[in-house]
Amino acid sequence: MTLTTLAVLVPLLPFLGAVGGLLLGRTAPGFARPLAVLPTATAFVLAVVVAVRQGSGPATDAATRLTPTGSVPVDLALHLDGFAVLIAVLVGLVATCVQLYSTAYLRHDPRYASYSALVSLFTAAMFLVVYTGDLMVLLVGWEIMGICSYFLVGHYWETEVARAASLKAFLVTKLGDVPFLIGVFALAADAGTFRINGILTAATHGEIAHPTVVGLLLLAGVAGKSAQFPLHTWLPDAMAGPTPVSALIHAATMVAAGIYLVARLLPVFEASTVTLAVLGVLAAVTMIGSALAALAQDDIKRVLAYSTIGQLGYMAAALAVGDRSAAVFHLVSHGAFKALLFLAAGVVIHAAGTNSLAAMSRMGDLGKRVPDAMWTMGIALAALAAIPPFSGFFSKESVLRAAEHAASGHAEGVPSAVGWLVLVAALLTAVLTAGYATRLFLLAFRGRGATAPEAHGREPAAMTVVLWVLAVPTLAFGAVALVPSLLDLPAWLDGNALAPTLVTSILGVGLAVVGILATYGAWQAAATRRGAPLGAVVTAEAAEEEPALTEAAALQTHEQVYGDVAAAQDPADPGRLLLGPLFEPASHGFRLDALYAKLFVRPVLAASGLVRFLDREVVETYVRGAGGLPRLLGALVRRTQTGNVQTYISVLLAGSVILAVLVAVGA
Amino acid sequence: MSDALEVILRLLAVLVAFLVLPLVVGQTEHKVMAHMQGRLGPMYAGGFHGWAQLVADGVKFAQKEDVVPADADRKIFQLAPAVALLPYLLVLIAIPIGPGGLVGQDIDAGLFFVLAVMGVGVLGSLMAGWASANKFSLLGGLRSAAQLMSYELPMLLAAASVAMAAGTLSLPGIVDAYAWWWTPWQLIGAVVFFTAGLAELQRPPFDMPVADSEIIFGAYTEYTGMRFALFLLAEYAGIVVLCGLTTVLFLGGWHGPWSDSLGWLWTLLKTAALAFVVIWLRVTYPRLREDQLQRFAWTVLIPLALTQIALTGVVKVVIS
Amino acid sequence: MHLAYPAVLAALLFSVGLYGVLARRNAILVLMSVELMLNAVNLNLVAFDVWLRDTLHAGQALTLFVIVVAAAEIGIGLAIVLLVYRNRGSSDVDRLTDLAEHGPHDPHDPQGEGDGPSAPEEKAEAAA
Amino acid sequence: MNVAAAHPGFLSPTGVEIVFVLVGVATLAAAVVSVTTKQLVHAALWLVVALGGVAVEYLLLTAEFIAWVQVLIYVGSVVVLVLFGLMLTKAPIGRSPDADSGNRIAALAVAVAAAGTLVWVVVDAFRSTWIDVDGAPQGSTKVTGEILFRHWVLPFEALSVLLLAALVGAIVLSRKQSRQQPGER
Repeated sequence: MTLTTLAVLVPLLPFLGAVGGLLLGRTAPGFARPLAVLPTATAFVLAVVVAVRQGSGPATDAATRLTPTGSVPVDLALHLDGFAVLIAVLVGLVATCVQLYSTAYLRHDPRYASYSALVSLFTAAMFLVVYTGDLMVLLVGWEIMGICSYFLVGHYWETEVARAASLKAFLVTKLGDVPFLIGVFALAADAGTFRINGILTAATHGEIAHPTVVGLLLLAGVAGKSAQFPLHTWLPDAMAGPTPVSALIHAATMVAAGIYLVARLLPVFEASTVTLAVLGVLAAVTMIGSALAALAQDDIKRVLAYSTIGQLGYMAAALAVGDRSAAVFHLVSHGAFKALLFLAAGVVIHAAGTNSLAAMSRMGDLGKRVPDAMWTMGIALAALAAIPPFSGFFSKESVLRAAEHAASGHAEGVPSAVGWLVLVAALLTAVLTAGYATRLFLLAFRGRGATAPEAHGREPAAMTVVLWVLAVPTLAFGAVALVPSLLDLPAWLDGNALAPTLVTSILGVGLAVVGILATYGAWQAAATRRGAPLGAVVTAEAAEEEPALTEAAALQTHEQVYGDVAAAQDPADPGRLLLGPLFEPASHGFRLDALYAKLFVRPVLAASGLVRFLDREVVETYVRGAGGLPRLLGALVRRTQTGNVQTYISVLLAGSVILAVLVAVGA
Repeated sequence: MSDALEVILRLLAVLVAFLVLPLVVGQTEHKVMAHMQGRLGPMYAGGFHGWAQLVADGVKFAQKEDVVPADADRKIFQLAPAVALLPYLLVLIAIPIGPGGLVGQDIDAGLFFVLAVMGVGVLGSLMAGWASANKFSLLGGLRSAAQLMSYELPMLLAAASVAMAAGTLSLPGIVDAYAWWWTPWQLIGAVVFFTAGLAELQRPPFDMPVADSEIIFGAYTEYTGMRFALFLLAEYAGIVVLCGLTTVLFLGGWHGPWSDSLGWLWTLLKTAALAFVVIWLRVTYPRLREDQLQRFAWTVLIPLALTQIALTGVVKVVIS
Repeated sequence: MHLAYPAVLAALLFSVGLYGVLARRNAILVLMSVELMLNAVNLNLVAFDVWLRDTLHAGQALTLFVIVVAAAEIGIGLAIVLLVYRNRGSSDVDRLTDLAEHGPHDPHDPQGEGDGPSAPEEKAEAAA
Repeated sequence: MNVAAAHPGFLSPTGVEIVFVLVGVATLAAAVVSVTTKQLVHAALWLVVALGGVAVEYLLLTAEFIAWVQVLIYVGSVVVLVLFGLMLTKAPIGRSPDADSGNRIAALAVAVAAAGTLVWVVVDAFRSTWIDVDGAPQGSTKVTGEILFRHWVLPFEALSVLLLAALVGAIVLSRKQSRQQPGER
């Protein structure tokens, strides 16, 4: 098979799997699992084959036109280069792991068939986004992902939280997508084509007439999809979906799409300094804010969600300083360890029967009950905190190096101020990242207290095996990628050097160690308060004695038991000690949602109330008034409707006689 | 002038036939039934073989008081026998007896005329039944009307088959076109026609509308004297007409040895034989129930008649 | 023969039938009057056919067709009338006013269900 | 019409014309009685007279076949059906006080107006038109059969389908009522 055929098969297989799953899911439930796992796994293998064949060679392009589409043609185009094939491998790996994991994690779920089909569709859409060479086709995949995320986040639609979260995810991302669509059209109108290659050629030759406007419009969509400030608020709430979905969305697919798009279209953004500056500021704000918020979260998945936002900020920062290799490098390594983190968190939640860190910190032997999760999560947290041998260290160092490069004014077209801003923010975030990673680990696995409920027995093998599979790239990818004889990553990408430099390494690792030590200290300082029983934390006892068996049940009772989705009144929280007065706002995402509610939601509601009033009271009155005369006439005419057929015929015939006479006389 | 004279003479002859033949049939019925059933009563009047029985009956009818029920619709009540009788007189005009214009009036669409006019006779039954102000009469009238409507269809279809075979609607024309093998060819049609005709005349075994053990005497319950005699006369006239028609249509009419000179005799002989069959059937078969009557018409006679038409059509195409 | 004779006779017959259709209350009598009107038309058709000596004899053919249609019409019409009579105990045309438009404030049977207070009794009578 | 000048006037009628007018008057009178009498069954019987009169008029117009069809279908079947209907709907013996509906006056006005208009128009148009009825008969069975099955076969077949539909329809209508009210038979 040719490379093109293989590449076409990659998105097609999960798509067919999704169609099959949706069609057969109800009638033949036995096929749901094979239909979910096999196409995705095959697509992963094919993606690897594509990646190996493509390698570091020149980009492969193929296109076919289905039908003429007016002045700006739309092609089914394929564009394979190092970026695309690398991310496709990541997507395939994570999706396969998620599907495998889901077979065990959702084994009791009645809607598993539709769930797995939607995950397959999601995967197919992401493959499409990655491989396509046409902006319009990319948009198709982009929107399919939006829809799928809506359905998947709302998978537990019986719970109020999930319904609200799915709606929020959909609306907020669409809020970004509208300007994004306009931006795409503006870009295509300027470049005269939807083909990305053509656009890039136009951008490098300066033929884009309005680079700033286009760039900012596109950035809105990117911010929505990749959860950058100020459109990031949907992501923490999206934790209401099943944990594997969170892993999929956060690690490889949805949020990565935004970063990937900017990476593909970087020349367009580079054409405008303003855009880069805006991107840098957004990235900086996102990084620091999300790291602070992560330090204050009680829900283990929300901690991870904010960390995702922060890591996406890193990638955005790398893009802001014009180094897409670093961004994609971090994207890939982050994808691996973040998927691992979520899936391990799923195991932990499964074992603990809750997703509250405060509750976990009062369970004595959680770490011993799920050793696989503890070890793999430890590895992944170390990667997140950028501790040297792990992959996260290398990728984050490449970002820092790029920022330093720009700060020192060596990057073309990037103001050094942006570089400095990004560098400082990234270093600050490194401290906080290490801090919340440590806090998460300590609270989850170093708890002390009553034995955790033994309701579940051992975790299924499918779940633990997946964890160790993902632990491999988390451990080794960074180092392996940079050894030229093994996997010459820079050659696959733009060719920029990605290896860590001494200064940034020392700086980054040092700051991380500072964060770890500070958190550990705070944790030790709060040791005495850790004796407080769970009753001090919860506001109400769980309704049932039995711990929650499924994530849906945990979600349902969470608010009732802990009083708040985001935070618990846990005095032993080291984050509380570290953040001080900042803790309360940070745990609620700096009250951004409340601000939005005040700024946007309330005026919209008021306006709709006004419109309703105008329609109901004012317009309706006119309509009613206009109806009066016809009604009067109708009442008059109604009197002639006696129901007596003979009267009708009499009148009819009298009329025709008169007509006949008139005609006869007239003639 | 001779034209008018000829017409008057023909009509007179028809009238005479109309007055004589039904009486002959009636007398025959008395005798035949008496012999078949071993009855002695009709054998006494007048001495030899009870020859004056019919005369005695006539005298009896003439003597009876003509009663009209108090609640009855007088005019219609009185008019009904005439309406029942007249069509048969009209029909008789069109039936040919012998070759060479030995017919009351050669009508172009004779067959059609005969069937159409016979259909009018039903009005007499209806009028009589309704005007009597008697529920048995009304039921009988409705029943006989329903029966006549049902059996009209197979009769028409059977007649149509013959018309197809002969290629004309004129009764003399049909007899002219006759050949001996028509009788086996049109056998089904003949049976259907004859049976349906019997039913139209409400002769046993199709006499449910006037069955005395069921609804007294149907539409004629309230009639006495001469008016009743007229109804009886209509029935016997009907037998004559039916037998004559069957003879003309299916049995070749005047065809036979020496048909040039003795044609009229053949016709009369065949008619008489059929009349005998009619009487014979009366004493042989039990009465059909009302629903059996209708079912017989719709599920037996009509399909048979349609079969006959198909057969006729096929043979006609084959031999042409 | 003058064409005026059959034509005038047809016109008068038609008018008589028209009067019957409009003035008769019993539905069966209305149907009878319709037959009269159809006959008037048939008479016209035949007269004009004979006058024109049409080689296709369209007038006579059409007359036959009209007669056939009239027979079908009377069959169906009577079936309907009998059904109405059995359901309501009456075949009076001017009492079949279910389609009458009652005023908005008219309390009289808003569904247009019955045709007067005596209808149920008559129905019961008919059923008996 | 080339014979227009040759034909006799209205004041010297031919024998056929005299018979036609006489029968026509009888027909019209029967029709008038039929639509005005208060005795329902009498109305139907007068209708028989009127229809028979029309049949005779057909004969006078040399349309023989149609005349017999008229007798067979109208007198033999349609009127019988009508009588059936009248008897099944309990037509009383004697006068029905409510045989006519309320709009007699309007009906009379419309009918008279229609009659006046039609007669005026017809007389105006065909005052001097002459039908030649002495030639070959226009409606013999042979002629009618030939045109019917040579030129009018398709309408004829369509009509047979219509009749079948009417038959089925009548059966369906009758069956329905017997199923709804099984006690009533």
